[in-house]
Amino acid sequence: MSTDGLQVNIDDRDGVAVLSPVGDVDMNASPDLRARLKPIVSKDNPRLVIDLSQVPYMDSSGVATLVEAMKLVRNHKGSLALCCMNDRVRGIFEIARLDQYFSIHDSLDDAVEQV
Amino acid sequence: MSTDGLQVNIDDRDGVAVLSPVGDVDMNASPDLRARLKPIVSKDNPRLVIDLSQVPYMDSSGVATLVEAMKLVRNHKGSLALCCMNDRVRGIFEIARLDQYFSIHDSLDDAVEQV
Amino acid sequence: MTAPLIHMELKSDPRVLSGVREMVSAVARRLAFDRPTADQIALAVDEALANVICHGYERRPVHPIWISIHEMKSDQPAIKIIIEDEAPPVDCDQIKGRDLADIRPGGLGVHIIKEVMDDAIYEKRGDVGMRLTMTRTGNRQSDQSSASPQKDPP
Amino acid sequence: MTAPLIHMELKSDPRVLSGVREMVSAVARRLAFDRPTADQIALAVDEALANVICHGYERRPVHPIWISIHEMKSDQPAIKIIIEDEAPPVDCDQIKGRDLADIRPGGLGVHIIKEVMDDAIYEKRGDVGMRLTMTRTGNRQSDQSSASPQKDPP
Ligand SMILES: Nc1ncnc2c1ncn2[C@@H]1O[C@H](COP(=O)(O)OP(=O)(O)O)[C@@H](O)[C@H]1O
Ligand SMILES: Nc1ncnc2c1ncn2[C@@H]1O[C@H](COP(=O)(O)OP(=O)(O)O)[C@@H](O)[C@H]1O
Repeated sequence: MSTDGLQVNIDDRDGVAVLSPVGDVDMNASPDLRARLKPIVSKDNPRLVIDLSQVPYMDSSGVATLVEAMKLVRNHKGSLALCCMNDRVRGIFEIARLDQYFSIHDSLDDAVEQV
Repeated sequence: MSTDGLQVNIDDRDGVAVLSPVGDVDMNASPDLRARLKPIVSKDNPRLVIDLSQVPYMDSSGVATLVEAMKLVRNHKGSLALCCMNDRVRGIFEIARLDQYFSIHDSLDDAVEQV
Repeated sequence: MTAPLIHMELKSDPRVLSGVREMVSAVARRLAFDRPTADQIALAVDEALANVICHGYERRPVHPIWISIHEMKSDQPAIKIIIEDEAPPVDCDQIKGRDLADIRPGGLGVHIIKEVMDDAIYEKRGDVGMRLTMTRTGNRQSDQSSASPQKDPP
Repeated sequence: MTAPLIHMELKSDPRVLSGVREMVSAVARRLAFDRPTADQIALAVDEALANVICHGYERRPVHPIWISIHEMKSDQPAIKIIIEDEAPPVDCDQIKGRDLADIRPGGLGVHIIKEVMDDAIYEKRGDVGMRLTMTRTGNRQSDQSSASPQKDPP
């Protein structure tokens, strides 16, 4: 047997959806994250934060999933922020020159406030 | 090139030697720990604490090194305590039924006091 | 037997050990073992490889060791790991752990392997080399972090 | 070329990826790379394997991938990693990253591989299969934890 898909906890903080994936977001797990994001980013004026504090590792498939979500959020005139990424995960955003494209915060509170 | 041997920091706390290995204590690294322990446990009435807070992993070669040190300490009428092991390291002491043979403490202060 | 998930050839160089145990632990977790069990399986593999390097090849770092990782069919997490070498074969009844009550340095590796794994069977591959086949079934990941880190006592 | 430290045959099953990257990172650290660099090398390998699985084998999980890890002679930490498959070969100039200014989902893997590694050379193995040969030299471990996590810009 194998592990079930990626665990993604979803919370509401004053109308802001907070998604917390738990585990590596690689080629194996990105489709699960995408499936959980889809209904949220497809509403009107979505407001959401993705809390990466429990993501030890992310590869380009995870980054691609977040870029897609960001594009959809902008199409729906919403707002999306990321928070709490470790250095390893931040590294890939830097290599991909996406650290300016996303709104990235150190703490969940800051991210929720800004979004 | 390869990494140099295991780093082992040595400190004195009121006459108690505190050894802090930094890194995995496996077959590759155990000889380095043994070499650092040898002069300390070969004195008269040695008193020492081995702080394992920076040891993510240990295998039976590391445990064997500590058993040997403990035997020498007893021969020299001294005392040895271990502290601050993570669950993974504690597991191997339990499997080897050595968790009673050694004096194991959660904090460095406790270990220094008892030794 | 179906193809292994992973088949590796290693040099008998102790510097590969950390890589192999991280790999085994990560693959075991992906097969749904909980973290403590995955780490124990990695420990058993590490002990078995250390024995091949130490006893089989007498610490010469240039010889081959093969390891393959198989998923077994089960409704529980289930893994089979096979380790092979081409060292001079020894009688399998020489490979045994010491009495734990007789505390001395060494003599723990085989004991750990047998304690952690459900089976661990040594056999001669022929004129040259030994094979160790180990299996482990159970402890599934769960959200309760109270799961016991030990296999249930027999 | 001397024997690799590790040679593995993997199934093209995405569940092996986490094991392989933990292995690569651990071996790179044992070859004296600092942690951030070791993690970047593991990322490059992960991206390359994901591309083989995705583009080469179109996500069929039953095909072989071979990866070998070599230590290179140097006074710096130095590693060579070769990844081979038996997927239908493609023209090597088709394998390229997108312009980073054109932000869209995907198209980052090859860019990451080229950014992280000193060289990354794709070639056809013959009628069947591709080979990717990657090397990286430098960033040694040190006690100063201020070491830059990035390769120096070219
Ligand atoms: N792969 C092997 N090849 C040959 N002999 C082995 C192998 N593994 C274990 N042995 C034998 O079994 C004994 C017990 O091994 P172990 O419990 O790991 O303790 P240690 O390695 O400390 O002696 C070893 O001393 C050795 O004689
Ligand atoms: N191993 C491979 N086999 C065949 N084609 C590949 C391989 N790796 C990369 N490619 C090609 O290079 C392109 C760019 O790859 P990449 O930068 O990883 O982005 P993505 O995989 O998201 O498309 C791919 O779309 C594919 O056409």
